[in-house]
Amino acid sequence: MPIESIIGGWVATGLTLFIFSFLYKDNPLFKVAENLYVGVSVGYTIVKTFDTVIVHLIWKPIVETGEWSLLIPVAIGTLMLTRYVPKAAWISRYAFAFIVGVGSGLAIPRTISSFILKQIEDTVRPILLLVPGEGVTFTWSLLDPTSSLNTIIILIGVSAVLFYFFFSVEHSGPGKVVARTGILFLMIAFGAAFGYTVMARMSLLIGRLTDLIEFSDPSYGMPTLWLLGLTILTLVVMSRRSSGKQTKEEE
Amino acid sequence: MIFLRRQLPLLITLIAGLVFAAQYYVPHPASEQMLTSVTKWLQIISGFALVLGVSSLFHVHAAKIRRKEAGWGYSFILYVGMLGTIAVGLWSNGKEAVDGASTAFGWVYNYMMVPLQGTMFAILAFFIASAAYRSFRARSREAAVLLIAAVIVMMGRVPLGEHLIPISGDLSQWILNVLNASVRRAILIGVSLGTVALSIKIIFGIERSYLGGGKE
Amino acid sequence: MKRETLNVKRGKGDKSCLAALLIAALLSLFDSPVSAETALLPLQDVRAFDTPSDGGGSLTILWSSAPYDSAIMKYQILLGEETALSDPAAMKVVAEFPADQHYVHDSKWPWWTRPTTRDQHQFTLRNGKGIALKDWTAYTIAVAAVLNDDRVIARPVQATPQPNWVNWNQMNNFLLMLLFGGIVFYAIGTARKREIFLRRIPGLDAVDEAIGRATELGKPILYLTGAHDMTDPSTIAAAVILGRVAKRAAGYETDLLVPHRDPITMAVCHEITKQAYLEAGKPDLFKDDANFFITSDQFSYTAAVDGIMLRKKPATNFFMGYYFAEALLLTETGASTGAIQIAGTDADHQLPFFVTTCDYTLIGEELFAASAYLSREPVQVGTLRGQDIGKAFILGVLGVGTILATLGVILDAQWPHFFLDIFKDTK
Amino acid sequence: MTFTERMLKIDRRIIFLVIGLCTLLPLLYPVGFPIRISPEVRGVYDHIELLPEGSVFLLSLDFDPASKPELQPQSIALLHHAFRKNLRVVAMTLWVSGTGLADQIVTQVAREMGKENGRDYVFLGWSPGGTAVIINMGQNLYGAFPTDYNGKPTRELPVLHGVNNLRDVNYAVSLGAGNPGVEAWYVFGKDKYKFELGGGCTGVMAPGLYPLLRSGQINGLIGGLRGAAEYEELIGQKGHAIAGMDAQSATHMAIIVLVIMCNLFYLSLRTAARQGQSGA
Repeated sequence: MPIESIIGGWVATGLTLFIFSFLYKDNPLFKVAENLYVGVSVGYTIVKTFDTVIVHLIWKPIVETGEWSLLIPVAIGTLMLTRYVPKAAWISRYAFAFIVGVGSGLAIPRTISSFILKQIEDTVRPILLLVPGEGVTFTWSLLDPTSSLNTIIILIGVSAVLFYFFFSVEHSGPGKVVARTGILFLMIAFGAAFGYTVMARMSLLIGRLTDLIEFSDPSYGMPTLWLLGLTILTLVVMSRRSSGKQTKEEE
Repeated sequence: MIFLRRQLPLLITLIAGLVFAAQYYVPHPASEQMLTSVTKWLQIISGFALVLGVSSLFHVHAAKIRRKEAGWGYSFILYVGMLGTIAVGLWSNGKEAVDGASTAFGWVYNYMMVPLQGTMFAILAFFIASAAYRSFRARSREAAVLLIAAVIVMMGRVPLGEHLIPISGDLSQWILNVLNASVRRAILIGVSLGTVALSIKIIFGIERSYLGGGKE
Repeated sequence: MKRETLNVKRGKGDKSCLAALLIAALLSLFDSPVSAETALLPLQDVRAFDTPSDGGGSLTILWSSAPYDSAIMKYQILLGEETALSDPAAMKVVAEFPADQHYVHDSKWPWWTRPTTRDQHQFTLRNGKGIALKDWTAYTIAVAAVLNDDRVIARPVQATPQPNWVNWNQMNNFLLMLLFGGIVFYAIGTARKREIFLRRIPGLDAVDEAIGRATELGKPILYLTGAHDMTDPSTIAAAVILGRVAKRAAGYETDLLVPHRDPITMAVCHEITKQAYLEAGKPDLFKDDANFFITSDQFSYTAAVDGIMLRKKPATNFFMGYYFAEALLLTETGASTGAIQIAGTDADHQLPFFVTTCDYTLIGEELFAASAYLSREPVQVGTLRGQDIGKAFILGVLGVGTILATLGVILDAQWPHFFLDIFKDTK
Repeated sequence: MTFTERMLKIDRRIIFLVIGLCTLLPLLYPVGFPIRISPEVRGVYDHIELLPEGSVFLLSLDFDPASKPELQPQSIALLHHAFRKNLRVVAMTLWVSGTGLADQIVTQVAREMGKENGRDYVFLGWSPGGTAVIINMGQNLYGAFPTDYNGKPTRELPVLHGVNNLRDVNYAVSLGAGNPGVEAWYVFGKDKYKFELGGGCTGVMAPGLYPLLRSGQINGLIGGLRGAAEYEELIGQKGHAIAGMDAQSATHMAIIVLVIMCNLFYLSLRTAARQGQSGA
């Protein structure tokens, strides 16, 4: 096995265990891993931003194909740095104004298209279906999301939840019934989504544990076992110390 | 001066907003080209914004180290991690791998970023269980409904659950495809209306708190 | 089974297609194989033109359906670059398909841009797959009907592809934008004139209580603005609410911690917080490092915020804006420190976790409503009223649309589509 | 504080421990609950099963370490199956960040099955260009990959004898965690060069790929850990995925039991409180 893989195995195992130790309680090992993680991720972002933005989006297009128009966003970006000069800080507003303006403009038609029209289109379906040989029929199948019964249920659900989000209408009288139906639908959906997500999250844990099992292999020098011992030892020593401190404080 | 400080930013927002809302309805290649450019522009601008963020981070932790605040050693570790990654990254030209062989930067990614990220993510497995224990209590009718839906779907997702209650698989499919879908649709429609309304207000300068400084 | 019902649902066009199939089958019964002379009549009404409402590089061809259209027969599309072509048979075949496919009613044209009746054949030639159509260049196009070895080619027609400036297919989208914009402005106007009723939002009543509790305990308030940048409405809403929270916190002289993931959001929130302290009359209490940046990476940010929660033990945590998987990592840690937690998000996939782990959650649109509720400014309240009218409108569309779509099936009619097409996402 | 009250405010670290053990133990000692085989996974299995010995099987491992938990078991199961059927295995990746992982997986399974690099299988590694690599391979495989991952010239490898481009591939499977992945292999590969294509993906992506499956653009789909477990079941080799599914079953059941327990405690506490009230 190459030496960098072995060192990598030790580092990865150590960091994994240090992060997991946070489940027990906050401790120096977790703090080390946490701060190292923040540091590495910021470093990683800086390098990646440098590589994509400065090298690939600015330098190369300007030098190689002469896209001088790219100096405009560079200028706007620089405006943002005026924040460091208190007197000129207001200039940075131009950059924000541009970003937010573009963002809002882009959002309007696209939101209408994919989140309003598309959702209406999917909800508005005929309640009765034309079944060949049987003529116009009402289909009862629950498992087919396009069946008549499900079309009605979806329509009720969408309407009731939409009504729940009316803010300028008091939820009283018949409105109360509709709003309550809406809440029930909301709760079922939240419960279902929660239950559905459990599997994906467990898969992640399984992935981490599989890695740890792999790194307990002698070819890596069994880092999992050694480092697990070290982590537990640290936690024990630490809790001894803090309980010692506490008794002192209490005295 | 007041024009430069207050009206001009609003004018910029108005023009940028109207132009890029209109862009959607124009299929001409020139309009597509404009969209591609501005996407690139936004990426470049946010690259510059990173300077703001990193300087804030630098400042906070430098202050901690200078004042030797409690835990300043961790700030030091943060610096080492950051500078080390930058050094390794620049040395590897920002590439994780060259011709399929991993570089030193790739090593940092594979053996530090990935396990750290994966482990932080995996902690969710524990938290989802403790959240379920803490909050899935039949305190009210709504809470009971939520709890039952969650249990049915959890049953229906795994072999053992399907084995114990065979109908749970189909039932959870129905809950997800029909009930859950209808709720998500309604939430999306509501949120989208809010999004469109807010965007319109921003473009026409009615909502300007994003510029900082509230009403002015 | 499902597919069959879908096909039949399409209505008249398919009926005629069925009829054509029947005729073809009958023909083949009496005289098989179909002789080329009788079956393959020249194609009727062949038209070719630049595909409307597109970015260029595309041509549309239309021709009438023939009584003998069936799966055993094929149509070919022939393309020639020269405009003065002597022999159509020498043109390149760019597409071939069974004759019972590619009808106008299969395409996505809404009624206001549909160039012809629904039962005509339609084919759109696009760049790619061995075809290179240059804009502003005239092309010769022919359609051929093929049965076994026989081929009948219609008289070639000419067309020039070009890019267009308006996508007329999306005019319904544009009209809805105007309509909704109008509603919002109208509602704001009304709100300026008279008071508009707003129902209670339980999560918001808790905001004051939560800030008060932090003051009592002498602990800070933690406020997160979410994962998206300043172009996202949920972040803007979060920033607006931050302004109100900061103002109250300044009034109570409680510390505020706002860790950020996006530098621009940080800069904007810095300004907003500063202004809030100024308005509360406590500019001297404002701390420059109340808003600080951690990292833009999802989970290292989460690790750091979890660390802050465990070490500074804030009495109140606010989670406003858009979140991803980190939501539960934040709220569960917050719950373990005993903080009051108030969330508000339009991230539908994370709502289940906020609802189960936070004390109060602003669900979806309630996040946008929150700033109106807190400020009671006519502009904000009016917008909310406008959104309500918009929702009522959509509810109406859903009801009327379902009735019309059902009627369309029962009566086997096309006229409901005049209404239904308006609310389709036509691209 | 009564027992029930104490149980309701249980230290959450005990729950963590339960979840940790419910995951770890099945991974170490798999039980193998019977798994229902779905037709989409069977589609891939049946196709490989029917391939004659010596057919060319292309496996593209289009994922990076982040999707390892779900896609590594799929790759291992597929490789086991292909090696057992004595197919000629051509492995590659379109994700540069997944190159090292892909190499590790292929080498490890080949070693277990006693296969020789270059004769029975080859790992081509990664080549720049994203989806363009697929098109290049469709025209000339040796142009897209002049050498394999270890730097050996591909033209001289016995395993690639008679293989010039993608048309000579009998079956290709893309295990994709995003783009480029299964969809790209269909659009730029199968659609043009007419080889049979199967797919595998993460659990999150599976619903999005069902349209491709229904229209026959891919002849099978292995979805997430569950799909991998089904495949392991089909080839009768209990691996990480089956163990993983056991762990899934165990943790799901553990959470359900915890929730039921907590509700029992809660209800008993509430009835006790009500009785106390009415008694007073």
